Amino acid sequence: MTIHGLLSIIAGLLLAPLLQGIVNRTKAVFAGRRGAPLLQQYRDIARLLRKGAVFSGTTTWIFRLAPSITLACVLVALVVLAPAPVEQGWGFAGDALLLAYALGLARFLTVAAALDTGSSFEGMGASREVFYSALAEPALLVGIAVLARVSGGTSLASILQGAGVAGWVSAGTALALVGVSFFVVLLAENSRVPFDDPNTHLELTMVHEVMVLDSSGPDFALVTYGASLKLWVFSVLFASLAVSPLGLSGFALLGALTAAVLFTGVIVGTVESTMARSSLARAPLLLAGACALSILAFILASRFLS
Amino acid sequence: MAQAWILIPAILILPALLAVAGMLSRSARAALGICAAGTVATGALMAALAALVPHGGAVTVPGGWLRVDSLSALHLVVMAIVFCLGALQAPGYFRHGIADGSFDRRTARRYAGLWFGSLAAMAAVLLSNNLGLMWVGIEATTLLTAFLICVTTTPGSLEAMWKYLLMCSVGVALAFTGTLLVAASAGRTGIHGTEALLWTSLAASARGLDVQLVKAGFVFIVIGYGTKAGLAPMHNWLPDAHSQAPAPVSAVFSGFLLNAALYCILRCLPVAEAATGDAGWARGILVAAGLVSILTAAAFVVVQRDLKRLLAYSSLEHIGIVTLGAGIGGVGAFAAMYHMVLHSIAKSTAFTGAGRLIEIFGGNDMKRIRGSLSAAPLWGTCLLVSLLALVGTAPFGLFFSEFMMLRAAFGAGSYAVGAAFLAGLSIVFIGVLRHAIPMAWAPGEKPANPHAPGIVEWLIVALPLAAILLSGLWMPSFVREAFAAAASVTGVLP
Amino acid sequence: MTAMLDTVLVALILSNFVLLGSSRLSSCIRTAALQGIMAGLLPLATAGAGLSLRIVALGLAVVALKGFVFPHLLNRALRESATSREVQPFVGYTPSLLAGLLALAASFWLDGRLALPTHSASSILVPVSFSLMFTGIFLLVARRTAVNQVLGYIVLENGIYAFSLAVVRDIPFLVELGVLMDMFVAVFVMGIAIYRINSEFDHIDSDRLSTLKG
Amino acid sequence: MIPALLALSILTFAASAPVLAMLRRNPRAASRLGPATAVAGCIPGIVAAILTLAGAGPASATASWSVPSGGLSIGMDALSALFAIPVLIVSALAAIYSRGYLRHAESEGRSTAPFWAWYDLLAGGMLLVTVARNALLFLLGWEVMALASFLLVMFDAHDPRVRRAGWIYLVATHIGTACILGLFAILGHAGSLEFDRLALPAAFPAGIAFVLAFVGFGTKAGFVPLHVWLPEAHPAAPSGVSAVMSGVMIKTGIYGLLRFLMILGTPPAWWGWVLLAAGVTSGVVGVLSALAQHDLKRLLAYHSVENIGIIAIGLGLGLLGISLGIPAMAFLGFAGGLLHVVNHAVFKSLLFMGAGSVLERTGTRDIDHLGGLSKRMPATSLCFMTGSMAICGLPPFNGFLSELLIYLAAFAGLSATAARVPAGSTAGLLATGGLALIGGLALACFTKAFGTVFLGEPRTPHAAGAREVDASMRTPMIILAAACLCIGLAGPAAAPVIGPVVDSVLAGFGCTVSTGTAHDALGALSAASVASAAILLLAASVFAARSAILRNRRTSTAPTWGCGFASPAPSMQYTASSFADPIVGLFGAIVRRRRRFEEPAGLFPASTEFSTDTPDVYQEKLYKPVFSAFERAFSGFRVIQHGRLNLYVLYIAAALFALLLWKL
Repeated sequence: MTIHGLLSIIAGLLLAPLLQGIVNRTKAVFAGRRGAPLLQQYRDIARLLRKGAVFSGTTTWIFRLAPSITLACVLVALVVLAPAPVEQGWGFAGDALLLAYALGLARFLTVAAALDTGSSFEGMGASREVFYSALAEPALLVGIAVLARVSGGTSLASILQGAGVAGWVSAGTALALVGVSFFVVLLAENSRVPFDDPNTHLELTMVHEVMVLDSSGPDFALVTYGASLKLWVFSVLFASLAVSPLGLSGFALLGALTAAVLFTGVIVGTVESTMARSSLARAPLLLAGACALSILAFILASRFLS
Repeated sequence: MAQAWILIPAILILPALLAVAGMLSRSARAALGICAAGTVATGALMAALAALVPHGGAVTVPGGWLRVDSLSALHLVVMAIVFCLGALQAPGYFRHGIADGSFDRRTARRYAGLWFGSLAAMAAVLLSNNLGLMWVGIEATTLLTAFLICVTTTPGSLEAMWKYLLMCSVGVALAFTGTLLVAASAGRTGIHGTEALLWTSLAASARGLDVQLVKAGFVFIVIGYGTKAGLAPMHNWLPDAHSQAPAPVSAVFSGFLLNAALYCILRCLPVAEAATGDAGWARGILVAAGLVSILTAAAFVVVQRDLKRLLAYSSLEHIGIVTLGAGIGGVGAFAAMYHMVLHSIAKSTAFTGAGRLIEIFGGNDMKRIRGSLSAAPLWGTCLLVSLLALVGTAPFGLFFSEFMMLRAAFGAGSYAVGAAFLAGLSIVFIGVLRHAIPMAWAPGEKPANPHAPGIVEWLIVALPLAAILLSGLWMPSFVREAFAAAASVTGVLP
Repeated sequence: MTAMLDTVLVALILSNFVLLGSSRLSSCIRTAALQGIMAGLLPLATAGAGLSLRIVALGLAVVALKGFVFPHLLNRALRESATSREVQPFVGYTPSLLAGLLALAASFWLDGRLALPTHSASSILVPVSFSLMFTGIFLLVARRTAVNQVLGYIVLENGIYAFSLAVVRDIPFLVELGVLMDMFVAVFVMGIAIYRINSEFDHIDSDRLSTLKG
Repeated sequence: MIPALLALSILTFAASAPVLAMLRRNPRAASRLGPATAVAGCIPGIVAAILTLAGAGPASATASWSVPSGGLSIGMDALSALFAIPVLIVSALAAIYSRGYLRHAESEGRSTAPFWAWYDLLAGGMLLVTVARNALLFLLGWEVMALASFLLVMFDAHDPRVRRAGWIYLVATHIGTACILGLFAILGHAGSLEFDRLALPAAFPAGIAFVLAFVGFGTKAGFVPLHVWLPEAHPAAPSGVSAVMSGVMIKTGIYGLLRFLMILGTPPAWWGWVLLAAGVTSGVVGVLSALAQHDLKRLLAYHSVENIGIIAIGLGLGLLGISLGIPAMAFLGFAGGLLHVVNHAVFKSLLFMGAGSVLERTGTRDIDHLGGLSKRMPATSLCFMTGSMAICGLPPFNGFLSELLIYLAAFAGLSATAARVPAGSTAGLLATGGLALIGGLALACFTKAFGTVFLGEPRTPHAAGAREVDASMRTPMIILAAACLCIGLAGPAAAPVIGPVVDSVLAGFGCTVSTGTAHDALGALSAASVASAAILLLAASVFAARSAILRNRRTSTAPTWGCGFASPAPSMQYTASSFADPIVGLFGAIVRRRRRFEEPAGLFPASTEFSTDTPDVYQEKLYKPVFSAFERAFSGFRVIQHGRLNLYVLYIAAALFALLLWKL
């Protein structure tokens, strides 16, 4: 592994909570507030790590184990994805699937932990979580399939790097559509507006936050950090597609990528501020739309390339 | 064994003597005992005769009117088995009738007389080389068995008997016309008088027969004997007679009476084929008749409510299958022989079980027969296993014979025939098991204390079923040769 | 000889029409008996020079059976059943006559079609025998009472008997005897059956014997 | 050597079945001898299969069989071995499991002797199917397998649902067999039925043979819409048998399909498309139907449909790879499909055993009546969770590896020769999208099943009173769960096993792949296993760190946070039906949920009821109408047997005239 790859992983590990801060700050700006400090998330995590924990009497070992495994999964996802745009020959054929399925494992455990509490609210959140992700997964993987079609690669590195300038020249529209689709997936997977409103405190309307109602102390710190990392991972996927037409390499690419990831936070914040949370019934429509976009992108790409 | 022919008249005379003995027996029980012992003895003679028939040759009585070749030898064996199974189950079946007086001495004497009478008549069919004599035998069977249907008189059995009598008489009359036509066709070949009805001489000079006459004759024969064999659409008497007759008689009806009539058609088949230039003219008729029978049976099996009628339609199906196989020829004819033997054994066994279950549960209606496996394990298992065998589940032999037939059909390029055959089999499978499953397993009212089966009854269930099972797994070479030789009598494919 | 034979054959056809058009069962039985006697005489007419004792004996046996024994049996069955008429046949009498005509036409057509190498005694022997067969079958199908159906069967048998005279020069005696025996037993059995049906059901309408179906 | 071992195995099964059947009066002996013979029968076969895969090469032996055109030809090649191993291992484990499972029935005084007799026949039949080299012998094994499994399904036949299930199973299996009979009759036209002599008649359209094979074997495998028997029969059988049927028996359909497609020769592209489409349809319909169920075993049965779909996607890609000339896609597609065969056998039998344990201890299969079992049945719960994650294809378990290979096949179609073969990329997209949707829905379904059954609080007294199952039931589950993990981590070792199998399949289709490039693709398996191990290690370290932190902290126990509600009750938990409701609602066109709801009436409604059930759409909308139409038609046909003698005679006359007119 070269220094670029290593740095990209370290950047993710360190800056992920910052990305959350940027989102929140953007929203505050839109609302005309000063908002929480950019580094608030770091403080939250540190505070949680110092606390003790309260466990529900209903829960079992699954509830205690889940946050750790979830974090491990997201970490592996980060390690697989983060160096891919900057490092030649990183990963292996089909590592995109590892990304998707490691996050799937994380989701399984989060949901199991939520159900372990026996709370009806957490059960509801879990139900929505799996509902959204079941629809997000095809959108994501079909999007990756389009990139594979355009780039001719099978590993994330070859896919993301191969989409580059040549790819944008020949099938730019398709790649743009995939970008949109990825962004929708990002919003859904990270429980952002319009799929979920992370700020609300009405349990009935929440998805991700409601699933972790019973988590506390260090476990909750792991959950929080894991959520930030997950947002980072998806932002990298989106951002790497966005910076690929620039044709950069080396540190320039790394810098541009990091900047783009952080800017993604701004976009997310903007979206959250300008859109309302959509009703439950409309959310699947959006995800289906993302799938449709990916498939359209595929058709376009096929036409452009042949 | 040059003197083997002596057995032939013995087989005809012994039952006649036994019939007299039966009619003079002192009690109902004794009459049934004579039936059982006498049938086994006659059966042993038949089996011995069949064993003595040289491979591919024949045993002929001087004068040439009586003759046994591979085809009739095979039928003789089947007949012996079926009659033995029927006779051995009779004492148990009529036990109640004897007890309550409905099967009194007079009835039993009549039963024994008719039983041996039909045995002799059917043996005559198989043993005769003379088409006229064969016809006489079939007609005699009709008349004798008609009374067996209504041994114990009920309105239903009378009605069934009347229908059977009239339809089969008409059919057999047509068959006689056919026989005459075939005999007439020999006019040009110089075969005269007595010779013209001998199967051997007709077969020997088949190519010289008058084609038009042979064709007409064969059509009459197929329709005529086909009525008796229960081929659709002349089968209508069959379910009535089967459902009304006592179980041992039904067993013989389904197990052999139909085969005997079909045997007559198979006898004429090679003559007709050879006379028409081996172009499949006659085989086409059999294929059509077989298919129509299979499909008709399939339709009726699905919506049947009466257990014995269900078995009767299954017989219609199987007789259709044998006809189809013979019509296809070659491997199909081999499979037809294989199938015929297995079907006869399985169907007799099925009737044995069905008869007892009907008695135990008090009615033919399949809705009344429930949970037979637990209520009467032997008879329940007997019926279930024989039904499974009859619908062609592996590893029972009928599965393999049906598969061979399918292969023969496809091998001959008749894909449509094969497909229709397969469809018919599948419908029957579904139709039969749809009834068999609840009869075997569904919980229902436990019948009052069924009589514990004796050792003979265990044997007449276990032995045939074991034989059918084994037949799918193992076929000794002599059996194989017997089938092959019998099939070759019905002619080979061009 | 041929003229006499033809006369007999025409009489046979006429007897068919009588059977088809008559509703009184007793007259039907009488007609059938007459027909049986004529059929029994046929071999004497066709044999020509080859008339032998055997043929005479056979003819006489047929005459005795069909002309006297059967009618007697059937008459007895009729008396006991207290039925005297075929009240409502499936096919009315006028249509029956038409059908008889049609059957006759069909017989001649079939004869032409088959071109059987037949006996030279008469050119209409084969078609007449066909017409007898058809008439017999028609009676079986179109009549309601069991007695009439047995008559139909007898007519069918007459036809076959006539046909056998036409096509086969000499059937072996034993076979002929067997056929005759069977014929006799068949009708005998049917008579017994009618008797038992009558005592069981109080009627001999065979169409009412239709409880077994499906 | 290898044929001798196989023969020993088959003979053990065949010989012990009648002996066991005769032990009806001696249940104690039967319940000991039954599992012992089953395991003893499996062992030589397993040895033979392992030897074959370990490089002993294909071996076969022939003995003459007296049944015409039959031959006692058995043989073991890589493909057979790959199917025989799961068949035998799962059979052995399920036998041990059933020993404990049946104790309940024994205590009720029921004899298990017939059960064990049929069980041995089932195992023997399945083995025979995988090793037969003669079509007649194959059919024998096939039918014995079908009949034995039918009789096993009927074990609880006093239940009307079981009888119905058995009946549907029998009908379906017979229709399948009919097609296979047709296929064999066509292929065996030349006389011999030995596999190496089977061939299509000249000028016979291969497409018809393909359709026969597809329907015949697909019925056993359970492709939609031929799957209707599966969700009926698998839940109805005793759980050990469900494990065998769902885990391995349906795979014989896949085996047969592959084996006979190889005989049919080079596949045209549309065969691949048919398989691919069937796979995607089966996968999606299967998983959606599973989501809508609240009978645990029925849910698992529908997942078998789903997984068969995934296998079919793999095989479809493989066939397309051959016909479109994309060797990498062919290689990876077959590799993924075949590996998934093994993997599904492991986790599906595990899951059925878990469900069986739950059923045995609680007496109910209704998910919504359960809950909180992870405290009461910890080992079962852990095993079931492992199986759940494996079936969702999640790392570090085995399901991930096989799904990864199928995805790779799709990617190979998408990228390798993208510009030249648009069909390949379309197939790739279809497979990717389908698999992704299936994967997401499967996750939803298994979080639902696992969560509702094992987590939270018990919803009924049945669940509250449950205890852990005994060792004979636990051990097989633990072994299978360990296998899920071990295979998942054994990526580097999997490649040399699966590679030769796929090579032999491709060779069977007359397609050769340069082994280097193709086998390189299997390198992804190693990487995936490494990543899986990394997840495990990372998780362990994180958990250790977290535990270390917590060690010095105060932890306390409190009731679950009820958002301020003071007295939560177990019945207020989210139910499985509610959990799945949004998805089921969204896909209402594919799964029709029926609701029964009594409106509360009056001012003080006494009681009311609400229930849902989800019948199989294909059964309701396709088979039932067709079958009843047939029945009506046949009923109408009964008219010809109206009881009128006159007309019967007319039939004779009419038949005579018809024949005279036709033939003269």
